[in-house]
Amino acid sequence: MPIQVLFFGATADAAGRRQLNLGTETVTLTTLVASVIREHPKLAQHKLQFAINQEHAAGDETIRDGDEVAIFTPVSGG
Amino acid sequence: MPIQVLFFGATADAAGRRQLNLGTETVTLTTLVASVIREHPKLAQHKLQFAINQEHAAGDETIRDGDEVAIFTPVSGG
Amino acid sequence: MPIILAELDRLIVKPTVDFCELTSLPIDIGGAARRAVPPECGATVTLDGYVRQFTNGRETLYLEYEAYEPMAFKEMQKLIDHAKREFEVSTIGIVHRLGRLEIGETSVVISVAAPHRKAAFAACEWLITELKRTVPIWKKEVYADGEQWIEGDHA
Amino acid sequence: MPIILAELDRLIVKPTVDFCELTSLPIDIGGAARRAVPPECGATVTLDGYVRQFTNGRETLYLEYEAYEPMAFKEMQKLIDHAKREFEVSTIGIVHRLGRLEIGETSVVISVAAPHRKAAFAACEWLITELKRTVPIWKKEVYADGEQWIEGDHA
Repeated sequence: MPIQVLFFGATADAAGRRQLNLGTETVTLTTLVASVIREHPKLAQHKLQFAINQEHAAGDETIRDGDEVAIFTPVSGG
Repeated sequence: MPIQVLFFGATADAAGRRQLNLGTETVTLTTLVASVIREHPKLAQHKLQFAINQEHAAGDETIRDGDEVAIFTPVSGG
Repeated sequence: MPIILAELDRLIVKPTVDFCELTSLPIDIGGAARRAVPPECGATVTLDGYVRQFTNGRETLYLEYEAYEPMAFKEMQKLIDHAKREFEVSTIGIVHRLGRLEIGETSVVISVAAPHRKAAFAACEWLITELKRTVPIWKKEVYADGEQWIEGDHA
Repeated sequence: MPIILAELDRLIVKPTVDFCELTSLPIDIGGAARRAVPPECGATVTLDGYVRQFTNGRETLYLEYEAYEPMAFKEMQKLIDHAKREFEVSTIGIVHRLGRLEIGETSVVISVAAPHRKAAFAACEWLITELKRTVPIWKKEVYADGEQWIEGDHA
């Protein structure tokens, strides 16, 4: 299974997409994000936050195949 | 115009009435209350509070003819 | 709740949306909460008090509320005036039910709209605390084996 | 929201009335507030957030809310679980609207029922603060001359 990357709101607009499937290679979150930004440089204009498998990511976690990674700006619900 | 005395809730039950008209003589609140309690002794079983002309009474105000005096227990709305 | 209709030679309508009510009909909480949403506001905090089934383990069958109505209105209006001076809030509504209330029915609703929620929370909590202390309304609890006027705030 | 159906050989139904919802339909505030009134409770505090017409003097035409829905549910449920450990409250309901919202429409309702109102006020204020910090929902403001995703809580 690939690593699935999701975008919402401002990051979906900046990436021009809502979803991206990456290879199944194990990577760190930092490496994954850097590679996504390289491909979608407008993302670098935003403060980014991350979730791994629907949990807020605290540090530089390791991402494995089948994981769901979300890239988004600070939330603004309420 | 007489002095009108009003009772509510527990004081209406204790006095057996909701209203009482007194003479027009100027009295202090303390004197008026003492005389009402003498006539309706069950009132003495309750902690009493007072209002004069629809304002909470703070001390021993003077009551004049035409005034509206209310005798009630601590409020329990809400 | 003054409505200033004219100022100088220009007609200025200042819609004042604060309200206080005593009613013997069921209270529409959502209606009270949304009755006044000023355009500059972002949050309304609503306190909804209702008839407890059990108080200190004793079962209440129903309640009866009685008010010294003209004074109760004056006291509620004083609370609104005071809260609008003390807190940065835009609109306040207070509705208190009177008469017989069944278990679970709403006895009081206090809604406070404010540009920022912190002030709305603070004002709403202050208003219910003061209402229970100063507004001349009394509650009678009716049990299977008797009834009792509640004297003072035991909530 | 676990429902314990059986404990030992006795059937124990524990009705859990907490709820969290994401909806693209208008929110019924009164309905949310009264959806759960446990018999031991006396007060419900409801926070009702809605679309401001003006933010920093700029007029908003309408809003659009988007959520990372499965994670938003998990985060709302975490907030409910945490609040029920930290505050003496009985029931918590959170409803958040998604999609397009017109000026004045309710975007979020948080209702907290408690035996004593103090805990209900404290829990409700904590919940809205945390929701705005942790639940993955984003707001886009649409103006006459453009639009903007809001990044972070500016409320």
